[in-house]
Amino acid sequence: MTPIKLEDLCAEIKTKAGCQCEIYDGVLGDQTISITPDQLKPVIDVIFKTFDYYHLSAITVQQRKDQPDEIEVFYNFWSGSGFSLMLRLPVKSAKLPSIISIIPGADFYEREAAEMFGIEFTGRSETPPLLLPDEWDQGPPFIGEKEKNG
Amino acid sequence: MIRSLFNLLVFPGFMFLVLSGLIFEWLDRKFLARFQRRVGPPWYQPLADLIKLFSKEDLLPKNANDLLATLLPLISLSSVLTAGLYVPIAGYTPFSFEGDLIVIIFLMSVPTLAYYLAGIISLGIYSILGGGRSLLQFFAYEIPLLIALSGPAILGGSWSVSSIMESQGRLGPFIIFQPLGFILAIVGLIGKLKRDPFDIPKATSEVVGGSLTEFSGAKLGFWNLVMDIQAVVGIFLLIDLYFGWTKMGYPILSIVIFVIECLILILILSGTSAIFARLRIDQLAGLGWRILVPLALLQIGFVILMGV
Amino acid sequence: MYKINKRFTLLFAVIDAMIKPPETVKYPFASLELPEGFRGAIVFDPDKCIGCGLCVRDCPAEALQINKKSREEYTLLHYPARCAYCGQCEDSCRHGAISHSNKLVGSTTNKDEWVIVLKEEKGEK
Amino acid sequence: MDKISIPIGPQHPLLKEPLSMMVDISGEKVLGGSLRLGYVHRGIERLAQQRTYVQNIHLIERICGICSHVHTTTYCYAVEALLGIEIPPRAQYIRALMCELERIHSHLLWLGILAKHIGLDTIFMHTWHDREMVLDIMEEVSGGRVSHAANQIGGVRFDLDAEHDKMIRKILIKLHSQVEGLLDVIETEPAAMARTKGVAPISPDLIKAYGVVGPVARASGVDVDMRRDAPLPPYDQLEVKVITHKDGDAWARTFVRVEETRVSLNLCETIIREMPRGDVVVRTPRRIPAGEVIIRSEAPRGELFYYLRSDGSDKPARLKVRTPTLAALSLLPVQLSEINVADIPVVLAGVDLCIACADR
Repeated sequence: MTPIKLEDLCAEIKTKAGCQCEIYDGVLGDQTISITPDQLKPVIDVIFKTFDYYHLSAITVQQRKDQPDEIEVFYNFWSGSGFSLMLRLPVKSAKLPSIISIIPGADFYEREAAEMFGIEFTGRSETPPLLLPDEWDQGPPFIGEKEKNG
Repeated sequence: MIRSLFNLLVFPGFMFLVLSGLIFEWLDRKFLARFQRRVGPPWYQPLADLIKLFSKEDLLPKNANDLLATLLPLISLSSVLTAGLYVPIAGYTPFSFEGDLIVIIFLMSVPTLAYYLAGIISLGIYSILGGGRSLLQFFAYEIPLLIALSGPAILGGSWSVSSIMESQGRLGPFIIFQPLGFILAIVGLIGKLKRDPFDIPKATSEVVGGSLTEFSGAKLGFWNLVMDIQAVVGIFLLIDLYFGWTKMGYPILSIVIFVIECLILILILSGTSAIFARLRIDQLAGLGWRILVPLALLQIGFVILMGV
Repeated sequence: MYKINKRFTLLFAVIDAMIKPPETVKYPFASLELPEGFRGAIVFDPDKCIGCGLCVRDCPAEALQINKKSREEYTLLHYPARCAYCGQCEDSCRHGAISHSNKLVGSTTNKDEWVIVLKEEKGEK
Repeated sequence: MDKISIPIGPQHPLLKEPLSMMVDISGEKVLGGSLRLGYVHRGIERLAQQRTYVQNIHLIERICGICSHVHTTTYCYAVEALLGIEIPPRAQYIRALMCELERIHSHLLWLGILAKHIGLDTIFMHTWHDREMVLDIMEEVSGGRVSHAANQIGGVRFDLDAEHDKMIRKILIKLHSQVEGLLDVIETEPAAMARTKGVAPISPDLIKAYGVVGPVARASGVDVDMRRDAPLPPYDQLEVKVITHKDGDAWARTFVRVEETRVSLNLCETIIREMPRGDVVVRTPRRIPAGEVIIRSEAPRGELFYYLRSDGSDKPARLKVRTPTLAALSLLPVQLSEINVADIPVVLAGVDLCIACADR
């Protein structure tokens, strides 16, 4: 499987999904495209059709110290070489469409992101906790103190 | 009176059988260990296990029937001990009567039924599953075993083990006439003792402890004793039925030969358990009906033809 | 493992195991010899230690603790139970004051063996 | 028979680590299963944000008991990528050697557990005895049997002298004959074949849909191996033979893992032969310049994914670890839906679970 080139991936997404995306080159060893949350599902549909083999390596979620009121979500894919989709969500009401219908393997990653960062995945029947105990009530552990109660 | 009491309690009876059961377990574990490049337990290990179990707390699930749970191991222990009484040991048989082979076979099957009942009354999921599997397996190995054991009876012309041994004295050991019957009897014995290729009822990885999951303390100690004595009685039976010519000459030689034969059989038993993997229950039933039973019938046909 | 015939490899492996002596030892009675590269109990040389605290800062398990009253007055404490024996303190110490022997650390029940005072520096008044 | 649900609960002879599963069966047929993780969740990603880069090496190492070295190697390569430095070739080769040794002992451990589940205790004892030889090498060389603490940022913490070389070569030769024997047993032992052939086959598109990686994926014909696709430094100079099999059943997974042990053995021999001279570590500053990096490596169970972001201080701002077992676990309930009760151990062993990895 030949590693994909970022430009023609962007071109594919523009033509098929009709949404523009600009390249974010902050991450070493990976090609990243930043898109908006509502474009997520169409873009993943495009990826699903264009590549013969790819797999979702992980959903990386983080909250940068310098922008505390924002959550950054990466959908890291692998198809010959690494590329990922980057999204930014407000901390208070973080909502993302669930992609289990396209990639069933993302179920565990979504559940972990939901319980660790408090992201709400729409389109899922239920989001049980993956790692935290059932009676965990102190809110998502990765979100800073002041955002949780502030 | 004292002589039969001595027979009952000491020589072919309780003491001797328990002792030989423990020695069997030690030898079996030692051989298995040596097959697996391990040193193996010291000679007193089985006795230590027994004492430890008897000193341990004896728990049972809350609504399990306590009376039955205590009775089952005792019933199977007594049935196996009485079976041991009738099996000639190195040619010496205090009690023997026409038809004691059938009594031995029946008494040897009582523990399997008790094992199933123990599984049912302890109400645990794993024990019910284990009990059910032990019944499923029972039919797979018991019928070939019975047919194989009836071979020497037909050839010897009687249902009493001692007279079969005498006829072997005349005709020569029966193993020469029916080697296939001997192999089937070994396979049947392995199935009865729930040893490795047939240890589906107590497969730790599938049903944890099988029927005995909920048993502990003295009851479990009795169950282990039952398994050991069942093995010893089975081995003695096979030796008498297939290597019966030891009844001749001076007793010392026949005892030594008897012990050697026992060692060989124990080696075979632990060897098969070292080499074979556990079969699935459907494969085992398939093996039982498609291969073992026809072979046994073939063997019996051959024996009848030869006998006439 | 003998490999005369592909089909009976397990049988020959078992026979081969029978012939050779067993590999296991009777552990509580036979001694267990550890290679000399093994990272075991902490060995401390008080003369080389200058109390810089590099080892305390780099210890992942907080098994080292230094109470510094002044430049010359400090006590260095070591908690063998917390220590993960990873050897990081040995690397971080630039004066080679702390290192690992290949002795195993026994468990203990009396409380004062939980803390070992590696060094008590009073400083010359 | 009515529907019963067996708890293969946190404590079960089948599971070496706590994982709670409810498997509903009727008679001997398994209908389905549900999974609950989190019993060994220590929040390592959160802890890593409160420790310095140097301390994190020993924290990361404790994610998994069996494949600890591959975690520290990936972490150190990530930090060195942020620093923009290249570690000396000898250190790269020593890291690769330890990774391959770890793959061998992880596969041998797994083979023993599978054999134990299908009743072949002899193979369990023999494979774990061979594994002891590999652990002896690691203990001699790095000072620790399992948690070797072999890596540091900028290189490795020990060096191999001639006497180590001789000892490693001698053990590798002995190991080679053992692995040959094991392979023959798996290919010819009738009972082992009967229990694993055709059990719980997984189709390649199921693998792709669930993003399963490692030997489980290769056994179904999906040809992915990070040592060849995204080679970390020493592997681009080494030729890695990727083993795949097409029918993806329990036997194919066994075949792939045992063949991989043999490939790793050959790799170890080439690594020892071509080990370049030179020092083993480069001095590195304590503060790591700001930046983000993604590194993928091939753990014994599949693709290991590391995302590291630093904000210039001496503590990482964010560390994300996705271990291969987490990917394989999502497929487990699906796999359980068309086998019978006696096959549960073979299927569970086939996935080569490392729950400590999955829970982090």
